[in-house]
Amino acid sequence: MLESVAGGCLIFLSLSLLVSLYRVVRGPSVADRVIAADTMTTSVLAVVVVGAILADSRDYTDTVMALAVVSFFGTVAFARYLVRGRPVD
Amino acid sequence: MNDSLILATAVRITRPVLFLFAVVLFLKGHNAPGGGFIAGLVTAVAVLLGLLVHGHGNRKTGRPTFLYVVAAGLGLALLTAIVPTLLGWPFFTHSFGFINLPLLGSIELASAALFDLGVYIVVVGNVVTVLHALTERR
Amino acid sequence: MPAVFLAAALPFVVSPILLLFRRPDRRAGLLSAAACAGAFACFVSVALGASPATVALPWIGPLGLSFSLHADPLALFFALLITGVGFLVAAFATSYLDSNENFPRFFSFLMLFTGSMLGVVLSSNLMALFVFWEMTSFSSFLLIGFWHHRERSRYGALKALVVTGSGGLAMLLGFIMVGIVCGSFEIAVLAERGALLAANPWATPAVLLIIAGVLTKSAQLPFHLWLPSAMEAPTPVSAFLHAATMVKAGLFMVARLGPLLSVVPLWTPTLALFGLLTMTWCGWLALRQKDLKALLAFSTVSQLGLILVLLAPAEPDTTAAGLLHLLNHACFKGALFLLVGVLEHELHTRDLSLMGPLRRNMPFTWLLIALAALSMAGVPPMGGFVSKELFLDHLLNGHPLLALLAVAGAVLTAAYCFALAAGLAAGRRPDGPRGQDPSLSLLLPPALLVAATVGLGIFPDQLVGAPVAAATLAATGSSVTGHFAVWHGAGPSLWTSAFAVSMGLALWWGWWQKRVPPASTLIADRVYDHALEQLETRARRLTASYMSGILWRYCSVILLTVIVGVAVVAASQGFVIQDGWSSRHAGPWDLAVCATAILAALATLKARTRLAAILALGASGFSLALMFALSAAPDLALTQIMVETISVPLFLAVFAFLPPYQVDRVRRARPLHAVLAVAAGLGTALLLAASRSQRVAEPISSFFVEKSVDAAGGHNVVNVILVDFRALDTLGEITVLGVAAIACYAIIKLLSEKEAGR
Amino acid sequence: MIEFLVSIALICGTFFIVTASLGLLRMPDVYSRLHTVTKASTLGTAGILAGSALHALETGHGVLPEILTVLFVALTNPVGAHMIARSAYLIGIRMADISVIDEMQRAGEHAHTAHDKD
Repeated sequence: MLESVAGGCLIFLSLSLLVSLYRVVRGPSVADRVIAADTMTTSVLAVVVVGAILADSRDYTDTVMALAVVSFFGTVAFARYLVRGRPVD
Repeated sequence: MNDSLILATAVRITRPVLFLFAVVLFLKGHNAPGGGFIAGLVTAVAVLLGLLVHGHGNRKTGRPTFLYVVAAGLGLALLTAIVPTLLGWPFFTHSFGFINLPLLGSIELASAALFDLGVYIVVVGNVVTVLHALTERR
Repeated sequence: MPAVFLAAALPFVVSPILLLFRRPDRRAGLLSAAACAGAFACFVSVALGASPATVALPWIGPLGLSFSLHADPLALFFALLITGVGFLVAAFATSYLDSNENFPRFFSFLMLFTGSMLGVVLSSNLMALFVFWEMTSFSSFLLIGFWHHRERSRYGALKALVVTGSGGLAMLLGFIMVGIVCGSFEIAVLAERGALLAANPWATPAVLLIIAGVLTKSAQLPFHLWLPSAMEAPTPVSAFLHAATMVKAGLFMVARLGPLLSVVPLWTPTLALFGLLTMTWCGWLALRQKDLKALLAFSTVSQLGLILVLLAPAEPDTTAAGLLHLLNHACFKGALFLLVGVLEHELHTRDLSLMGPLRRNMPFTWLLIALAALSMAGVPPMGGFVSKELFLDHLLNGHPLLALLAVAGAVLTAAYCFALAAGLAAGRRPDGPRGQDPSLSLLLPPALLVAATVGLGIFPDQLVGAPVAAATLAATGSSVTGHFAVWHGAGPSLWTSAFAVSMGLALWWGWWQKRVPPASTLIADRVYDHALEQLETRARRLTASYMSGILWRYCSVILLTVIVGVAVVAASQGFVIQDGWSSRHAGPWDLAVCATAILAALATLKARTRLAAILALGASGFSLALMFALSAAPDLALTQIMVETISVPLFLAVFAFLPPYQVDRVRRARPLHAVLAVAAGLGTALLLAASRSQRVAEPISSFFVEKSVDAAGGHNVVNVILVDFRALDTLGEITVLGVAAIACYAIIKLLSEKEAGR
Repeated sequence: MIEFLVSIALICGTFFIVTASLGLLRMPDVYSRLHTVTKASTLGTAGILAGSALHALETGHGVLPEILTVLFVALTNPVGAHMIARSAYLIGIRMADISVIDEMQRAGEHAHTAHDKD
């Protein structure tokens, strides 16, 4: 039962991955692209977690945490870049 | 002149978590995914977050302090390579053993971990030097 | 702790300690003199058989390399010479160098040199010998260029390094060939395998390469150019390195490997010929020098030629004579250099033609110089006479042409010795600068050396007969027949040496009356400078041609090589892709992830701004990380993600330095880029497929997985490989990381200073 | 039983993440997209990680990493969104024409002279 549910979730998550990619490509302004990239990271995180549940291995906890760090750090770096022209004044 | 108080507080909370996360990654590197290189990158992120928020306000020395960090890391790595030769084993022999600490039970000590520490320090030093240089106010 | 190891290690230990002294602290000199004395005492104890003579430190077992030191009599002979002269020079330098010199640095370099020189003489493994050999070149570079603010010193240091370094490289190649042919690098083992070497066709090139190493190090004819310009070094360095020890490393090598390599027919004649030619030609050049140190430099080169002639045949009698002359030369030449240092210290000039009458105002100094010069000329009561007699004996019964060259050399030597002694006595200009005899501490070391020369002249056998005989036995394997004596009959050699001395006097007398013509620059110097300059301009032109500064040109070059490489491999071996993809449960999400990666890549193409480009690139990076995660590689996924995180701010920070993004300029070349990209992509994909399906051997990963836990105590195979099994590669990688950090830092600092300057 | 709960959590998590990406698609301008994405992705991640935590409980592993990640995401996602919104406003990205009120405008904080971005 869990395998089929997880499989379904993975499909939907892959869909959301593609959709956010569309926004990355299409996004009129830079901010859109940054948000889209942020969603992509979240979808990747979700896929990794579901994959870990399917593979029943505990090794992915660090990868998941790293993904969370990434989305935060990337977003903040971009935000500072947009305003100041350089991530750091 | 840091323009966002919210960011500053958020960073003040997350940085220690990140440093801890890096240490955890480093220590369990030998038996589970982790290791010097990844821990180094995570620490570099933590340092850069601080950089992001405070910029270079307080660092006016202009001396490449993190280059010394790189040198220290390389020195440590070389040490773990050369010391076995002095003790008579062939070059770069790693040894590992278990010691029983009173409260923590038997801890596995591996000289490879020392080399890993060297790698860790070099990675942190490298990333931070490059980014400091790139973003330092001219 | 065997005394040999202690003695050899002492200078290396002292060298860094010396750096702790403050700049004008003369005690550094005393410490290094004490170190030399300590080493001397250790070697004496080893000589007297008090402690074991060999020690071996494992280096790389499988390759047969080990740092093994073996103090046999030949090595001890040199070791005692090095530490003895080293002690005197260190003592002299302490009072010679004026107070604002950087004492700690000077003496630490000196100790570094002494240690590596001892390493050369003591090591019994060819590779260990080579390592120390290169260290002597390196420390001589540091010492010659000690006054680095002076352009001449830098030039001299670089030239010395280039010449001796390239010679060393050739010698390394020779050593490797000999090592492979004879199956071992241990000199003791090699000694018995001469027959093996003789039979092998590779022996001649190997021997020629080793001869190149010897000729460059001992500054023989074609490579003599570096020694005169090495005179820019402080005088104690010239005395120690370029008279007594370093230039004799080549001669030591000839003595040590002589019996083994003389099996090859061309070893002895080549060395003898080069030695004789150098002796005569450089004797002639020495005569025409105005600067005292240059005169001594050329005379050293010619004396080394003489010793080389004696050591070349690797027979006991000539080797003994060679070693005796080597000892004599170390004494009188060392003394002469120190005395010239004294003159320079007092009169502040080294120019022979500007010198005032020395005999009256610096009587004692002049006396020492005269005695040393007489010994060099080979006048009877002095040590030089004994070894020159043996030299003439050896050559007179040789080939008549060689005998003629030898006599001419002897005449020229006598001539420049008189130029030195008598010239200084009278002095060219009566109103020249007047000095007076310096303090005892400056005069004592040279005085000791001159006393040694005189002693060697009067009773050579009693003083050094035994050690030289033992050294010769160790070197050539058979004992000396005759023994040294001041007077051994009025044979033909006595007449020839008397003739040579008188002819020398006449030549000098005739020459001295009319002005000494200034020596033109050496032909070898002109050749060297021209070659170096040509090398630089050609290199600059070549780099400019392909480093055009346009990024996509670099990429296309790289991609082209990938494509060509794959094409060549495919053409030659043929591409076999047997089994299809052994895909594990490739579910629909795999397809989605691949689709994302492809789309992200396409998005990067379409991006009109750099920001959009790196975002799309980030997206493809993440899908790659996802692929790793899904195919059970958490480590790789983690690393990929962290690298993505760090590269985002890196890109952003770099953008500040980049010029505005011009899209159109690239449009013209787009079709070419497309073709190139597709070809490269396909090529790599085919390569991967082929490499997976053409599995020849069992993949090594199984070895790592098995061994990971019990051998290295780690369950995470990836990390265990990185840090334990393949630690050497990781060491290389982190060094690259370190260097990259330094490079980035330097470039960016340069860039911002330039911009700030503008 | 636990497996049932894990599935429920996974489905909720996925539902939120899918809505986040749909929000990205449907919303007219940056600020409203930001609004949906941040909320939805935080909840979605929490749901997925809850599923993983439950699964870990069943197979007898610790749940600390999951909790830490959820807390981290809960803290950092809004901050990230705030920074993006702030920067977007500062560089002068206009709000969609159907929007009604611009409180920043009324608060008198006019946009800085923006660097010429793309």
